[in-house]
Amino acid sequence: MNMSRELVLSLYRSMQRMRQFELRIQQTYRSGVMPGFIHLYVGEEAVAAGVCAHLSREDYVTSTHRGHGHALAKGVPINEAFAEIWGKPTGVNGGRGGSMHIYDPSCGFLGTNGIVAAGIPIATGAAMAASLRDDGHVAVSFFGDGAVNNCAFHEGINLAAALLLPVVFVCENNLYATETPFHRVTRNTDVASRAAAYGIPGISIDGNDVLEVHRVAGEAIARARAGEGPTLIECKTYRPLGHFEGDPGTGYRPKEEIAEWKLRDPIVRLAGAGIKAGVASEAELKDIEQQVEREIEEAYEFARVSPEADAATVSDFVYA
Amino acid sequence: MNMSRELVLSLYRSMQRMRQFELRIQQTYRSGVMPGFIHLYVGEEAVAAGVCAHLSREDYVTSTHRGHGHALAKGVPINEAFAEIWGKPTGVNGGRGGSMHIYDPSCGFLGTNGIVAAGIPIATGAAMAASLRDDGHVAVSFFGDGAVNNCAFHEGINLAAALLLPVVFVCENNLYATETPFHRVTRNTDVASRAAAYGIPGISIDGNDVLEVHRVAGEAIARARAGEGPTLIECKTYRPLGHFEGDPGTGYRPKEEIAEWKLRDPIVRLAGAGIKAGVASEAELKDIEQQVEREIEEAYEFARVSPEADAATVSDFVYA
Amino acid sequence: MAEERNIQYVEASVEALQEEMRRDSSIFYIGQGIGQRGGNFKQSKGLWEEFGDRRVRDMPISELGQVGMGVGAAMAGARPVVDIVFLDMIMEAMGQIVEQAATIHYTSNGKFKVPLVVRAAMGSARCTGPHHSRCFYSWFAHIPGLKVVLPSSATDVKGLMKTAIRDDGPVIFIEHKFFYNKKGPVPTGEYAIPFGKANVCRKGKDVTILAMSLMVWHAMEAAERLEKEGISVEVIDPRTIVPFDELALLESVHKTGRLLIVDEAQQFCGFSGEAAAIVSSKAFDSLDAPIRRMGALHTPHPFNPVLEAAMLPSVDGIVAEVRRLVAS
Amino acid sequence: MAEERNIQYVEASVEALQEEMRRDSSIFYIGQGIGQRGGNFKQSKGLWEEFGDRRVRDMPISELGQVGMGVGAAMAGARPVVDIVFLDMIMEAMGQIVEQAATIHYTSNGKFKVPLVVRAAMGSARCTGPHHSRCFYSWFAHIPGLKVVLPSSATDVKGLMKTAIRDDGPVIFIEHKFFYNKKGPVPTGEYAIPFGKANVCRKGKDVTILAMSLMVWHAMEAAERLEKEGISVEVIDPRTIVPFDELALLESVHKTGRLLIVDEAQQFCGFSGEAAAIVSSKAFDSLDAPIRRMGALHTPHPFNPVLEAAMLPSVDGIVAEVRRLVAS
Ligand SMILES: Cc1ncc(C[n+]2csc(CCOP(=O)(O)OP(=O)(O)O)c2C)c(N)n1
Ligand SMILES: Cc1ncc(C[n+]2csc(CCOP(=O)(O)OP(=O)(O)O)c2C)c(N)n1
Ligand SMILES: [Mg+2]
Ligand SMILES: [Mg+2]
Repeated sequence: MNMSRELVLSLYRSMQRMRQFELRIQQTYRSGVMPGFIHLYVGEEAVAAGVCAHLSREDYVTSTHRGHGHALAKGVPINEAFAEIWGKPTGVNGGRGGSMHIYDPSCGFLGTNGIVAAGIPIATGAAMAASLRDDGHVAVSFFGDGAVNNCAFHEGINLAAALLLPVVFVCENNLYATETPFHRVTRNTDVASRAAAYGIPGISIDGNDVLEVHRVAGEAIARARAGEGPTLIECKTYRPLGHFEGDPGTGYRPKEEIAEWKLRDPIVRLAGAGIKAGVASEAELKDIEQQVEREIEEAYEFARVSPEADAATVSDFVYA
Repeated sequence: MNMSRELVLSLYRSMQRMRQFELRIQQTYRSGVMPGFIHLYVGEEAVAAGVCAHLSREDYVTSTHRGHGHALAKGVPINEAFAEIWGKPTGVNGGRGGSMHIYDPSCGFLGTNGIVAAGIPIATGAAMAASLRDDGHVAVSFFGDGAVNNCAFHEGINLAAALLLPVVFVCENNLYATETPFHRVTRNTDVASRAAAYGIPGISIDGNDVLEVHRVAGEAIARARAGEGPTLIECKTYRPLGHFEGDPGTGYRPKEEIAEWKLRDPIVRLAGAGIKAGVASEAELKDIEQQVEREIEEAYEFARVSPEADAATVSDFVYA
Repeated sequence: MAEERNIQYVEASVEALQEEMRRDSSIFYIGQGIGQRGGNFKQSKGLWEEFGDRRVRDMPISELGQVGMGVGAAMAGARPVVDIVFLDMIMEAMGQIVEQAATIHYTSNGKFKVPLVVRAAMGSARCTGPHHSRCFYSWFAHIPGLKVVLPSSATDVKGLMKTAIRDDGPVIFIEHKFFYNKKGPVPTGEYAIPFGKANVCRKGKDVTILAMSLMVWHAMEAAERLEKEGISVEVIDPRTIVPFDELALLESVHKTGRLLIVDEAQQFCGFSGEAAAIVSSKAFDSLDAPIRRMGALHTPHPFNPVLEAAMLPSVDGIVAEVRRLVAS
Repeated sequence: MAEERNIQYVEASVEALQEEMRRDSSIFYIGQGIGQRGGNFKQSKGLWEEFGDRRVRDMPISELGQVGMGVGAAMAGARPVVDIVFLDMIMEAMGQIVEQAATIHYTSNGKFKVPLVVRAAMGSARCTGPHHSRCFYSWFAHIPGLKVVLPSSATDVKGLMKTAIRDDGPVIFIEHKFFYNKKGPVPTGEYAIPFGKANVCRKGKDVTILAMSLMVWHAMEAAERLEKEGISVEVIDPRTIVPFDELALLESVHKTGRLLIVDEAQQFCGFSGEAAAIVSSKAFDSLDAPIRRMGALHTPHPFNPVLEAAMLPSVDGIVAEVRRLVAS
């Protein structure tokens, strides 16, 4: 397994950015100044970090309602992302979108999404556009276990397979859709096994092991670029926090389960592995952590001092 | 394999009724007196006959745009069926529905359907109602290979599996959806294998062998009645005629393919098998054929002499 | 309706479900997070505990499948209530609603009935954004075979839910997110509110306001303010837009001669146009001024609070419109 | 537009696609049976032969997936044309159309464009029945972000298809099954017809008829008959209902003082109400009589020919309505 110093440090930085970004968002949200509702990605960062490490700005990503991590990992500027979630006009989408509607063409980010599974056929379409141009670019669609039983999963993946398009489907299986356990709503909880239905490879991995995610995603993305078609990757992970900010996240989940998963925190694990393998030191990891802290603080300030939106713009951009 | 005299004769009669009914419909349609457009089931009769032989009037069936056979096999009266397809007020639905909208609660026939795959979740729902009543009744959904790539297939079957409902899904895989070969629109043409995605048993059989269909469907329906949940049965069959009346059916299909499948005509095969096994004689089969001929002739006459619809009824039954 | 209690809108809706489910064992309730969780808005609180998994069942994220199941179960003798939770999520189920549920009674020549209730919550509850705020109820009203209910009070939500469940055809039952935890008086005894009977929420003589759902509350607030200015406003809540109580509206307009229609949905090709067209053709000579319509601006729902406020009809906006209407 | 040929409506539409696809390699065309088969209505005849599988691709029966792909491809720099064939089959794709295609340009603050054409054929071509005849175009018009095109002639279908493909936003392009093989004059040269410019199909002074798609033909036939009775009818075809050419209609009504709106869709909560509401508010004083509306009866489409004829607006019906309108 590739465990170069560069890789470890960059994945560590990537995950730290997501984590600290969201904890700051959470803090801000709890202070009551942020509108709407938000779903935090905390604890699942290894998936976005490991996958997006293989993507260029010209590749495409579709995301979900839990998409802050995907947005940052794909390159949405941190200041504009923070401001967007805050609904500020300085946000990447002028605050019109918020948490579930973050879009950025400059880095191929086709949007977080308020509609579960909607991003799956959209990724297939982006891959279609790329393949028409033969430009070697790929699309990645992130989605949760809840999306697996949805119609868009079925049609989006079958189409990608039938047309052998350069797209990778990444399921973040955190065992629950809101408060509903996956096993209550399907008789087959082995998401990777569903790839066979579409005649494509499927693989299930530890989604909290960023190095494994990085390795497996790398292979799938390489296959896609080589014109060998889509892959379905199931990343087994967990949401230590509530479904949305405000949901305690307990009650419907055994305390032990939550506790156990907290021990598998992907950031802590990477740090441990890196140090153990001698490719990174406590000190430099701490250093990265602090650099990121400053970055996040700036993003917060950027968003905080931003002016309010101008009501006069409400009717802009309805028709292209 | 069960090959009793009674079974062979009843399946033979059942298939003869579908076949002769539709050839008469075709003839009538070609004479120009029938409105709308029709899709004939000719050549695929073994599926409806073999499956419906296990169903009582209290069991449920959902059907397709190619549903005349399912309707007759489930017990829709032949006269009213003929009149319905002709659009006569004496039709089972007063001529309001026609070929793609045949409904009959008196025999649990939940409709042919103009929307591909729409009947799949409807069958799941009928099974849900039956299981709520614990009345031991089952639902069967017939659909084509074209339905397999549709969203309703995915959600309808997953739900039935998750709730372990008494429903059997029967795919009539005739290799084409209109003029599109199945292999052009999916990377996995093995329909039965898709059952695994939902954690239910799937089996692929010769859909032109009515005795095999009868045996396998019997097992699946028994499992359903026993509360063991759904089964997906793929019946490999073929449409010797065009997609709809008017489509020559050639051009997009190799002549050899059509010729080869014509040799596998389910009615001829059952006759041969029955005679070979000594459970039926040429004479009695001929006799059944002629009885059915008279039945069909009556149905035709019944429909022909029916009056025209009364325009004054156009707004009846919009709201229950 | 002598005795009353002051309870939440959402509690009133749950009472209706509870009472009906006790009365009729063929009723079942399905949706996402409506089981043990009791619903995203507490809109099914207690049902799972009382009726169990068989009659109150959490669903996968399969709106199409859920409604399809509802159609099949209804055809097979059950009375399903399918909860879509956020109305916006109903999109993938439109085929089952329009081509199947709405059509089968007619096409089967009356042989099949489809007693299905599709329940969902619409509207913005402050910054729910483009995918969780839509109000496209006029779509359903455009489709023959569907009844469309828009309850605006705790009393109405209970009485109308009962009627919806007892109706032998498909009913689209659309609550407003904003209401769920608002309290209101609810009769203690058993009662049902018939479809197609408008509620004259407030009597007045100068102007008629036709409003549904949350807009009824806005209209009432505006009416109170306007009264202080000496403008007497009559507020009419149709409660169901299919069937639509034309007479109640026409009667009011004959009296006031002026009509403002307030619609939380975007205006173009929606219900407000229909109501205006009906009145202008049937009360042509009673109208002292052109009918005015207010709706959301013709944009998706922006997330930003300032933009959202600018996009949605407001009490201030209604007051201003009425002033213009009276002046004209 | 000097030279013209007399060609089929469907041929004209294919010409537009062909010319545009030659001009711009980012355009691709997907749908069911539109490849080698050339389309159920021959609406893509020859495209597959010329542009091959990569740009003209048969699809599985996955309307949701097809439109979703169209959205993604459009966001990623392509210009997809997604053919749904029968409009009725678009239901499962409504979410991708409304929540994604229509909304993304706005919600992304203009950063993304979604140049997507969704093509479909509506209306009854004699007894196509409840699942193959619907005309619910007003649904799309109700949704901010979608343009809605209803071409009624061979000239228009070509010119409007070109504009649709060149438009940077999502366009719902709805042809009428009945037209496809009807012939009409089509200019030889290159041309495009702008959206939002109504076509005054016939000048008149007594009554204005507003009609779309097949109803334009009915209106023209009725107008000819009425002329013999000395009633002069002006026929206006908006060609696109979003954007809607309000001015052309108002101008005509100011002149005639009488308006009949003919709509093949059911009337309730549809386009006819909107058009009537606009005119009654903006031409209130020019109206000499209440606006009259004709639509399909408020029922699903019956299969039986007699019932279907009774359900749909007819030339006779239009003639009768105009007589009443003139009399009033
Ligand atoms: C089509 C649709 N139905 C329902 C919802 C409401 N909803 C929002 S998030 C969610 C659960 C999603 O679960 P999952 O896909 O596993 O993602 P997770 O929240 O676990 O990351 C639901 C049901 C929605 N957004 N879209
Ligand atoms: C949702 C939907 N999309 C498209 C159509 C148009 N259509 C009618 S039949 C058909 C082909 C169906 O093929 P299959 O399911 O294999 O059944 P078969 O005709 O082969 O028996 C299509 C595409 C439809 N009726 N419904
Ligand atoms: Mg999950
Ligand atoms: Mg087939």
